[in-house]
Amino acid sequence: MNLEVKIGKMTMKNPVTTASGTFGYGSEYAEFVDLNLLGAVTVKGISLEPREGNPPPRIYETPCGMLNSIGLQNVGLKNFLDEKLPYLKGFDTRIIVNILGNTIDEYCELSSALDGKVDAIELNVSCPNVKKGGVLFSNNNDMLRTLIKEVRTTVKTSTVIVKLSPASADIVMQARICEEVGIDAVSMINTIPAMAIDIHSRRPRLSNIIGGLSGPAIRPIGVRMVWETHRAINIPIIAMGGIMTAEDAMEYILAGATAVAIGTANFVKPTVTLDIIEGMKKYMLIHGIDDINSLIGGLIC
Amino acid sequence: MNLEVKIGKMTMKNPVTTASGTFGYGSEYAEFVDLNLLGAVTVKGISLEPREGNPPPRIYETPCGMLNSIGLQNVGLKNFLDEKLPYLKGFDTRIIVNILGNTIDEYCELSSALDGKVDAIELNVSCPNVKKGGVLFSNNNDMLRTLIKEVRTTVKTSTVIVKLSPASADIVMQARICEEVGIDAVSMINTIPAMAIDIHSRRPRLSNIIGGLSGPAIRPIGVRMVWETHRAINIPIIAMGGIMTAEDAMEYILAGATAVAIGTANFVKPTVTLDIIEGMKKYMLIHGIDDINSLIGGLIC
Amino acid sequence: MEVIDNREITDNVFILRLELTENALKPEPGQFYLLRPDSGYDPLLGRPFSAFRWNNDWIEFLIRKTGRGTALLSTFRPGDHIRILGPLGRSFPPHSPHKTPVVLAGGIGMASVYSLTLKHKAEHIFIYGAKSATELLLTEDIRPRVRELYLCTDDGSMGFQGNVVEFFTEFLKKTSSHSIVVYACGPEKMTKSLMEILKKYNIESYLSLEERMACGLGACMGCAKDTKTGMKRVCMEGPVFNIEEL
Amino acid sequence: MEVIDNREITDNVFILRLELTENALKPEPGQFYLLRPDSGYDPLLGRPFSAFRWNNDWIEFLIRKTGRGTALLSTFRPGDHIRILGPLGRSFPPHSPHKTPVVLAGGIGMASVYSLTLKHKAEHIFIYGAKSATELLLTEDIRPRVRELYLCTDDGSMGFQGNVVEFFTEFLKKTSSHSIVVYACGPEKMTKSLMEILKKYNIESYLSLEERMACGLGACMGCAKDTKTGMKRVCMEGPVFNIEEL
Ligand SMILES: Cc1cc2nc3c(=O)[nH]c(=O)nc-3n(C[C@H](O)[C@H](O)[C@H](O)COP(=O)(O)OP(=O)(O)OC[C@H]3O[C@@H](n4cnc5c(N)ncnc54)[C@H](O)[C@@H]3O)c2cc1C
Ligand SMILES: Cc1cc2nc3c(=O)[nH]c(=O)nc-3n(C[C@H](O)[C@H](O)[C@H](O)COP(=O)(O)OP(=O)(O)OC[C@H]3O[C@@H](n4cnc5c(N)ncnc54)[C@H](O)[C@@H]3O)c2cc1C
Ligand SMILES: Cc1cc2nc3c(=O)[nH]c(=O)nc-3n(C[C@H](O)[C@H](O)[C@H](O)COP(=O)(O)O)c2cc1C
Ligand SMILES: Cc1cc2nc3c(=O)[nH]c(=O)nc-3n(C[C@H](O)[C@H](O)[C@H](O)COP(=O)(O)O)c2cc1C
Ligand code: FES
Ligand code: FES
Repeated sequence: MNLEVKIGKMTMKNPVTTASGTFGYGSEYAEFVDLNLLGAVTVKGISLEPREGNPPPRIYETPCGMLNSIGLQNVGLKNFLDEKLPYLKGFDTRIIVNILGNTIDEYCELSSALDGKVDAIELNVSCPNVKKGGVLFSNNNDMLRTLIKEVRTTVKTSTVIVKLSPASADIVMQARICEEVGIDAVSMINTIPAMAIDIHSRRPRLSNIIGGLSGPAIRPIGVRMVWETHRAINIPIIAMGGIMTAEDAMEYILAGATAVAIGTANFVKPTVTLDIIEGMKKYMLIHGIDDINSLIGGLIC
Repeated sequence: MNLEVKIGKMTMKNPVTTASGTFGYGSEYAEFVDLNLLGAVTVKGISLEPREGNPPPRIYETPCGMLNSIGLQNVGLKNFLDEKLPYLKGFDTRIIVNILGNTIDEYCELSSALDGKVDAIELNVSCPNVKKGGVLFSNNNDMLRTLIKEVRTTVKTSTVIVKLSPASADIVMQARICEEVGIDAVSMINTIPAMAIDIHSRRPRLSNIIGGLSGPAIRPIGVRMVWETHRAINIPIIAMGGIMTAEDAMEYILAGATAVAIGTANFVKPTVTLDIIEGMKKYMLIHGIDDINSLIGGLIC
Repeated sequence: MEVIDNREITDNVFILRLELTENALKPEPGQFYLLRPDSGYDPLLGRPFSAFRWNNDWIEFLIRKTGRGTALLSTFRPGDHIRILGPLGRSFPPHSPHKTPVVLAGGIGMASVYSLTLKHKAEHIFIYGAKSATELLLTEDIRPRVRELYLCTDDGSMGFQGNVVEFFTEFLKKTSSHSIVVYACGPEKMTKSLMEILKKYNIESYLSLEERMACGLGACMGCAKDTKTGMKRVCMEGPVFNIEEL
Repeated sequence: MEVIDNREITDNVFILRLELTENALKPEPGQFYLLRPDSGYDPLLGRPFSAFRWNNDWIEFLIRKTGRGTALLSTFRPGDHIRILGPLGRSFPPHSPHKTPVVLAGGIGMASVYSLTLKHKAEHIFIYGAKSATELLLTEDIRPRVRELYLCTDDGSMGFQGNVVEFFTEFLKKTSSHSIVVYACGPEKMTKSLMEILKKYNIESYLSLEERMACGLGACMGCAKDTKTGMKRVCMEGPVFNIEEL
């Protein structure tokens, strides 16, 4: 039974990775998950300098979902390279590093510092471009194109993934831009901007007012976006958004994903990634599937 | 204690109405809900001719939500005027009629046939424009502007509401267009395009493949959109999307809604609209609020 | 309503007994209820189940675990609360005294037609099929209530080897098609092949159909089935349809 | 884990006893667990609760109903299953033998510090406050385990009239601030005003703080609190913080 999939130049032993920001730098879950068994570990978004993130409260639970406004707190590039990366290198798994910047230059500096050292670089483009008055890169197709072109030119060895936002005007169009520019793969969906209010204090539940919605609540939206995108592009998709079980993962694969990332589910059950890999094998066994790749985009309609 | 609110020329005795498509034509729920107690009844979307809708299956449950692809099955204008409307006129409540067309002409014909006979006309603009190759009116700001301008000119007496789609590129911009054109109010959010797959048969869960996601899962997205829209426009907002309780309704009002519509919650508990009205009164009592209007957009941040 | 009792009768099937309030309307055979847990939004919608057995104090549902909703219902215990809405939909119409009522039950479809035997004792010919003997439920309870009981299993582990429709085809060879009225409920496959035969012989028949539901009240149009006269709502114009409409 | 027992002790507070598997790690005072129902996604995330009491076979949590999650937990009955993750976080460090340990518990914060009295029998001065007498829980259980027990109520219905911090301020007048070490847990308001005094008198103290949590494992950065040395995770660097960090 073959579970191996390819994302750009990166071969994953199975299609399961973790969603950035939900699995720390891997070590936090090592007590529960043998990292060697994962297709890849995707780490929390890294910036050039360490970031403190938003003031608390940063999370709030909503029906079958959660809001977060962590504000991209992270240890910064230097600490990542010195401490987190060597730890991860000790495992037989792929390493995907999610990066974020305030400017195109920052993304390029991060990319070139990581290039060749990690298997893949995933660009979180749902970040404000400080040179353009804080408009999110993902909110403007031209800005997005310029950014990813520059990074594409910078990175020589590692696989380049662009993480798309469901809040962008047209996620399918953005995936097309990625393909045109020569990006290896897209990942989707990032969280959906959302908010909640404490009606008694009349204050927002998050100090940042708006946060990102994740969890099973958003899965049907993610599946639809992956399906629409898969029909429009030929580069692989890493799918995420509310995957809690192997069934959910298979749903995304049938919709067109080559790999899947597990996010919020890690909080609900720390061993969930391994359960999902086992569940996928079982599904393949029951349905007599030899190669997971034969299921990608296998929706009949 | 004042619960009365104004939406354009229409005065509602309280801010609670029903979401189009979830309350039939009122009579279906009359066994459970004294319609006289509602601020308004909003009926299933009406087209010029009766429509059969999509083949089954048309609904599917998802985590804290549901997908529907009813395909706008309805009795058509004539039957509505002859049978449904006289029934509703027997109650002391406002009548909001949701309408849908394939062309601008159809919207205008419907509007002029209903004008003066009903309190408000709500335009469902998430419909394909057959003259423009089936692009949804809500997916193109120019098409939307032309449509609502024409309807605005046509309607002389009834209040005109435009129902906005969360799938449009920029819902806040569309609300601004509505205000510019002289529309009385906007309602939001319509369902979010989404899908689900039966992984064993590999077929979509809905015959239409894509359906609209509603229910508590989408509430945090709706609240965020209402809040962003409220800060951008001065016309009233009728809010909907996952309202299950009076607390949820208050959340939308604090975010900027003048009235709220209850949709999927009717399926979960047929008497929910009345529970919500009572709950809102209780909230006002506890917090010493005399006039619900003083809470609109009352989020402190 | 409060759960009074919840009994597994096989690995997969359980009988859930709920208290009925004093003034609660009683169902007619073929009608159904929407059931959902009293709290939380996951699962969100009620699930439809046929009224299986009832008296003045309680009502029972015969439920097969097929997914999340039914699995959850199977865990409810006495004292727990379940929200119920019903009775809903159209019931099986009474049969004319000149005709013999023949009941066809496939699998868990038995839940829907079982109550016909309560109202009209020992009048019915009851043909009941399942995959194997272990899935033929409550047969000794049904036997004394019906005139004739025929059991069918796909694997031949009990009664006739073959499905209900195959048995019925044989049965028809010895029966005048105008002397019977058929009441049937079973999986979609069974209903489809059964309909062909019923139409061919022009037999008066009433079939209970299934469709996913949201409101149960005719408001959402979610449960539509295509019929000769257009889309019909299973929750309002059904679940029992006269075969002439189909 | 299986629920062994669930007892309401007031209208609003219950003690949930869960089975512990044989090899389960035992908690230290101040550590906590994430608890969530074993099925469904609503509620989605675990809720943090302090280890209240435990032995080799079971662990108890003292829980106040404040919202949906706790209301749901209050309905669990023996035989039901709850998913638990823990023990998590840092515990209260042991006190130096030269100092008298003083415990300050406000409201349900008692759950977190109660277990200190199990490890170090009859050594602690225990100051425990709540709104009124009915909300002072298990006082007769605590009394024999501590050296001195002082009760405070906002309404004066039992013990000192006023809150724990007011009592402690009085208490300090008769005590050398260098001879004590403080362990405290209570609502945010109490912690805030307490911190001022503790800092003013430079008292060695350990405070248990609260923040909403998702992972409980230091991975999501959701439970951050601003400290002197930057954002710290309540689930990893806390919930017990040395006041010098705050
Ligand atoms: C009028 C009516 C009466 C019924 N009476 C009974 C009864 O007495 N006993 C009984 O065990 N079952 C009965 N059913 C079927 C029962 O409603 C479904 O098995 C149940 O809703 C499945 O819920 P779930 O959450 O466990 O499954 P899900 O996880 O929602 O789905 C599991 C599988 O069941 C299918 N399914 C879901 N909902 C329905 C539905 N409404 N109708 C048919 N298939 C569905 C799904 O497509 C899926 O393949 C009846 C259905 C109808 C429409
Ligand atoms: C380390 C730690 C230990 C705790 N120990 C106990 C204990 O032993 N016994 C006990 O009764 N409670 C304890 N709590 C508080 C408990 O976690 C919350 O009361 C619970 O999570 C509320 O869940 P809910 O779903 O009922 O409330 P929700 O409906 O989620 O919210 C109700 C209210 O509680 C607040 N709240 C939600 N989550 C938290 C949280 N994690 N911390 C503080 N406030 C919150 C919300 O802001 C809201 O105002 C502890 C909290 C922490 C962080
Ligand atoms: C607490 C939290 C932190 C996150 N941090 C990041 C991040 O740093 N970079 C990023 O690209 N996405 C981040 N995400 C988004 C996830 O990677 C993922 O796209 C999203 O949560 C949807 O998947 P899920 O529903 O399985 O969680 C974060 C999500 C959560 C819940
Ligand atoms: C079954 C169903 C049918 C609907 N039909 C219509 C419709 O005809 N016209 C319309 O504008 N919106 C329709 N909607 C959208 C609702 O009016 C509402 O905008 C949406 O469901 C969000 O609210 P909720 O989460 O409270 O259900 C329908 C929704 C559902 C669930
Ligand atoms: S379930 Fe809503 S119309 Fe039948
Ligand atoms: S709860 Fe996730 S870091 Fe503390």
